Amino acid sequence: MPEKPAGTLYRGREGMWSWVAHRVTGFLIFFFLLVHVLDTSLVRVSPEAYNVVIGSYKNPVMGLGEAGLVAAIVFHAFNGIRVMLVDFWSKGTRYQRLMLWVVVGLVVVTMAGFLPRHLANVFGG
Amino acid sequence: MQTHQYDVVIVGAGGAGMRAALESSTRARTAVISKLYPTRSHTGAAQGGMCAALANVEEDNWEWHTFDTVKGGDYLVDQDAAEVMAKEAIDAVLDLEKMGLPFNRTPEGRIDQRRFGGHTRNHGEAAVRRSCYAADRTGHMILQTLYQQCVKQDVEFYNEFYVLDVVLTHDLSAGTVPDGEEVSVAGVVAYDLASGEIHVFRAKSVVFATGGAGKIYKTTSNAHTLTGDGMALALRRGIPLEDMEFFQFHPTGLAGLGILLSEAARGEGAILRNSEGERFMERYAPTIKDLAPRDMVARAMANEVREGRGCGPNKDYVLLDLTHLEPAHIDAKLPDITEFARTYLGVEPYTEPVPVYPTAHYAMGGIPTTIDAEVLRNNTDVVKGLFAAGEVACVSVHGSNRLGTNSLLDINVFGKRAGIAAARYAETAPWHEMPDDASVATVEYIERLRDHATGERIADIRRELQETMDRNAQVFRTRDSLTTALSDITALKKRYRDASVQDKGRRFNTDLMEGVELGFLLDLAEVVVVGALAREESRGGHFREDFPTRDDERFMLHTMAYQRVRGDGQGTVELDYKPVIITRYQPMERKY
Amino acid sequence: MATTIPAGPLAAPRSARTTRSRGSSRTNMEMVAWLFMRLSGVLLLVLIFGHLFVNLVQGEGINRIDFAFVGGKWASPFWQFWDLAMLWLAMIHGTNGMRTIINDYAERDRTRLVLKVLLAAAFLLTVTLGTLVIFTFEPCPIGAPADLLPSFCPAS
Amino acid sequence: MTALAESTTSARAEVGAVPSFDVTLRIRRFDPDNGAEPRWEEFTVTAHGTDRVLDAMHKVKWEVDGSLTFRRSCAHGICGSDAMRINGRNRLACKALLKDLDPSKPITIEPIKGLPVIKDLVVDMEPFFASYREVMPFLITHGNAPSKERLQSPEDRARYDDTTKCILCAACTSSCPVFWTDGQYFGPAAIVNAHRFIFDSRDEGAVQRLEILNDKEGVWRCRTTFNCTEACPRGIEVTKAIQEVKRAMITRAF
Repeated sequence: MPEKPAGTLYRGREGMWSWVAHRVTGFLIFFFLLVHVLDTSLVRVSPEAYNVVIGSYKNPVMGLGEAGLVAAIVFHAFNGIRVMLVDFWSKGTRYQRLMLWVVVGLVVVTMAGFLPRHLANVFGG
Repeated sequence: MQTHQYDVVIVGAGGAGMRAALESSTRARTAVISKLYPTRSHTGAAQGGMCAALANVEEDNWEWHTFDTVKGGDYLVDQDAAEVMAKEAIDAVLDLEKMGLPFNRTPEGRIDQRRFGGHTRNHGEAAVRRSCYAADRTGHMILQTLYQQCVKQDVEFYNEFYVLDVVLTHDLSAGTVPDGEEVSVAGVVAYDLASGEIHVFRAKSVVFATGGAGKIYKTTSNAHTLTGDGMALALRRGIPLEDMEFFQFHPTGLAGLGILLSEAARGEGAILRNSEGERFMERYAPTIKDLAPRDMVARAMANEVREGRGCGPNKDYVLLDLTHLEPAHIDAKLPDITEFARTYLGVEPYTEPVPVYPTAHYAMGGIPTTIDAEVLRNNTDVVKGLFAAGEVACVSVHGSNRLGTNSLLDINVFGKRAGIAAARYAETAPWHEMPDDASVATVEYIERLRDHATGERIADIRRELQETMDRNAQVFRTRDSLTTALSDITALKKRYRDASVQDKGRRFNTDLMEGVELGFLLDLAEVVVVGALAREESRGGHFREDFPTRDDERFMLHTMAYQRVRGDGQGTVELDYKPVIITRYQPMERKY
Repeated sequence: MATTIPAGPLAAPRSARTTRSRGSSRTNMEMVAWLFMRLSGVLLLVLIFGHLFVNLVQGEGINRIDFAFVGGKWASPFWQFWDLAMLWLAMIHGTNGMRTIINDYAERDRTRLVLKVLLAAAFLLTVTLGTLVIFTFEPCPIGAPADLLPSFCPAS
Repeated sequence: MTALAESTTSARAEVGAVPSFDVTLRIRRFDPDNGAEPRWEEFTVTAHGTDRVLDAMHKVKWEVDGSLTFRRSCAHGICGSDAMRINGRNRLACKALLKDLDPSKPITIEPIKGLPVIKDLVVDMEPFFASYREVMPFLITHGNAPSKERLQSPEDRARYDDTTKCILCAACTSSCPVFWTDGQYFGPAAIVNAHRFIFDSRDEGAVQRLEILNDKEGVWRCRTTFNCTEACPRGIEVTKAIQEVKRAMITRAF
C-alpha cells in the first residue's frame, strides 16, 4: 500500500487484510489471464507452436506457479462469496470475521485435495 | 489583522449559541465564532434529558415545573424567568423534535418521559415523569440536531476562533459610567487558532454563549475547554457577574475522575449506598430519596464520607447501585454511562455497584441578563446589543441550585430568545464605531504571554488553582477555607503575570490558548470565592459550615460582583446585591 | 527526558485535496459495475472451477493438455460457449478490478489516463483475440502431423 | 499481633493496587512553521494504572514540552476531538487506557491518516466536514408540521438508533483505505450520517440522499474492509450501515 500521508502502516484487522489479499490475488489472476489467452491463441497458429508453449507449463517450476495460481483463484473465489454475503445478507457484517476463517479453512481443504494430485502430475511426469 | 462585519455575532457554538444562530440567521446576517468545532461543544456531554410538562405519560403542567425550579433553586430563582422557561419548555422540546431529534418514544409513538431529580407532581407530592430524553445522550442529540439545522440553514461559522475581547462604546471597568447612560456593544476581537492571526468582528449585536467555567476545579465533569471565557471577558470589561458563588456539584461523578454519570441512572431506579450498604438518601430526603436535588444529594454523599461511611481503600466515595435493574433495561436506557464505568473504572454495572463522588458540574451564576437575554451592566441598565444565553448567563432561572435537565432547557429557551432579540435589535440599531486600536490590548496580552522568555509554567499555576478550589471552595465551605483559597488565588494571580508559554509559534498554539484560559480561570475563581465569603448563609449549591442555615433576611438577594480597576491598575472584586423577583411562590423551608 | 530521533524516510503530510469535482457523474454506472462484479463473480466461480477441474484434475491433469486436448474440447459447442463466457466475464471482471486499482493508487491525472488507456487496449486485444480464436478454430488443420491432432480428425 | 500486621499489609496492598509505571510515548511531530520535516520524538512520563493516553500526553504537554499540539475537550469520548492513531489504529486518546496498550513498549501516536496535517496531531478537518455537509444531514419533511410532535413507534425509532451515536470524530473515515488514497470519497462518517436520516421514518429526503451517495465517490467505493467499524469509538456498526445504504439503493433501482 502506498504511504502517502506518511507514518506507520495502519494496523487493520482481518477485514482489511482480507481486502488486501483479495486485491493482490485479483491483480495476479488478471495478468495470468492475459498471458493465458495469448498462449491459448497459439492453437490458431499451429499445433506445434501451441504444444511447445504449453509444454513449458509442464516443467516443475511452472507447476509450482500453477499451484500458487490455483490457490490465488480459490481464495479470490471463496472470499468473493464472503464479500457477497457481507453485501447481501443482513447479518453478514456481524459474521465477517468468522466467515473469513471459514474461507481460509475452505482454501486449505481445497488445496489439500488439489495439491497432491497436481504435484504428482507435475513431478511424477 | 482582518476585519469582518455582521449584524449579529454569536460567540460559542454549543446548544445556546447554535439555537440562537438558528433564529438570528434567518433574520439578520449572522456569524458564529467558536474556539472549537461546533460538534465538540460540551452540550454534547449532557446525558439525562430535558424537562417539559408535555404530560405524555402522566398528568403534569408547567406551573408545577415552575414551582420545582423555584424550590430546587432554594428560592433564589427569579420567578418571572422560571415561568418563561417552564412555559416555553413545551415548544422548545417540540421544536427539537421537528428538527429531527430522535427522542425515545412511548408505545403510542409520543415523546417518552422519565423521572428526574427534584421534578415533582403537584408541588412536591411525588416524582413525576417530565424529562424528555434520547437514551442517555440527550445533550449529544441536541448538539447534533442543532448543528444539522445550522448546516441546513447554511449558518456561517468561524471554527477554532478564540474570542479574546468584547468592545463596548464605554469603558465600564472603572465603574465611573453613570447609571442610565446608554452603553452599546461594537464588536469582538478574535484570535484564529490555526494561523495565529487577529480578526476584528464589527457587529450590532453580540451574543455570548460560551458555556461554563468548571475548570476552576480539579474534579469536574466539565471539558478541558470550559474555562469561563465569556464570563471573564465581560467581567474584565466592567460587566458584573451574578451569583457566581453558587456552583453545582453533581453527585454522581466517577470516583477520582469526575466523569459524569447521569442522574437518569437514579431516574431509572439506581440507588446510592454507603459502605454499610445503607440507602442513605432515605435519611436525608425521605420523600423522594435518591431523586432529591443535586445539592442535597452531593452534600449527603460528602457527609457520608466525612462520617467514615465511605467505600474503597481510602473510604472516599460511595456506590451507585444498578445491579437490581435488568441488563436489557440498562442497555436501552443508559448505554453510554455504563460504558464509561466499564472503560474508565473497569467496573461492570450489571453486577457491581459503581464508585461515585460529587464532581464540579455547573455554574448557576454568570452574566446577568433580562428574560430577553439582554446583558445587564448593573441592577437595571442593559448593554445595548449585548446578549448572553446558556451557562454563561444568569437569568436567573437556576437560583442557587439547578435542577437536572433544566440546563438543556435553559439553552434552548434562552438561546432562542437571545437569537430573536439579537436579530430584532440589529434591524434598527445603528453601527457603533469600532476604534482602530480595538485589538491592541488583546495583541499585547497574548504577545506578553508568548514573549516572556522564561517564566513559570501555565500548567503548574493552573494545577495549584484547581487544587485549592477543590480543597477550600467545594461542597463544604467555611470562612477559613475560603480565606485560604482567596489568598492562594491572589498569590497565583501574581505568579501568572510572570508566567510564560513554551510554544512560541503562531500556528495552532494551544499552549498560548491555555495561557489565556488560565487568566480567565483565575479571575473567575476569585469572584466565586469573594462571593462565597460574603454570603454568610447556606443555600442551594453554597454550603457554609459556619452558617449552616438559609438566611432570607440578609441574603434573599443575588450577588453582583464587579471587577473594578482603580489607581494601581490591578482589578479588585467589589460586591453589590440585587433583589430576587418573586411572583407566586413565597420562600418556604426546602424539604423533600 | 525527551529524545529526538530523525524520522528518516517519512514523507511530508500531503496537502489538501482540491474541492470535489462532482458534476455529471450521478449515473448508476458505479452501481452497475458493483453489481456486475458480484454476479459475474458467482458465474466465474462455476466456470473457472469447472475449467480447472477438467484441465488440471481429471485424467492425468496438466500433462494431458496439448493441442489435441484443446481441439477435442472445442469441437463441442458446449465447451466453446463455456470458454467464451469465461473469457468475456473474466476479462470484464478483471478489467473493472484493475480500473478500481488504478483509480485508487494512480494519483496524477496523467498517470491515470495512461494506465487506463493501456488497460483498455489490453482488454480489447485479449477479448478480440480470444473470441476470434474460439470461433475460427480449426481442430484439424490441413498438413499438421496427425499425432498432434484430436483423434476424430480424418487421417490426412 | 500477627493478625494486625497482616491486616496492615493487606490494606497497604489495596491502597497501592493502582501502581504507577513509566511509559514512553513515541509521537510524530510536525510543525511547518519551523520548516522542519516530520520527526518522531520520544517522551517518557510516569503514569498511573487508570490513566488514558490523553493523560500521558497532557503530562508531556504540561510538564515537558508545551509545544506538543493536539485537540481535546471533554476527555471522556463524547466530543470527538482527540481521534488519533495510537499503535497503528485509530482511537480516541481519552478512551485508550495505557494499561490496555502494553506500556512496556513505546506507544506510537500519529495523526489520523488522509487529512492534511496542520501541526503535530492536529489535522485539517474541513474536507471531512465538507463530505458530511454534502449528504444533507438534516431532517427533510414536506407539508405542514403537526402542532405537536410527529409520531414514531419505538420500533421505527430503533431502526436508526445505532447511527445517531456518531460524534464526527473522523476515526472511521480516516481508517478507510479508500479514503487514504482517494480523498474525494465521501467516507464512512458521511454515509453513517446519511443512514441516520434515510432510515428515519419521519424523513422524506431519502431519495435525494441516495442519489448523492450513488455518486462515483459514493457508497460503491466502499470495499468492506471493516476498518471503520473497528475504529469507531462509539461502537457503531459502520460497515453494516453502509451496506444497508447500498441495499436501499439497489432496492430503489430495481
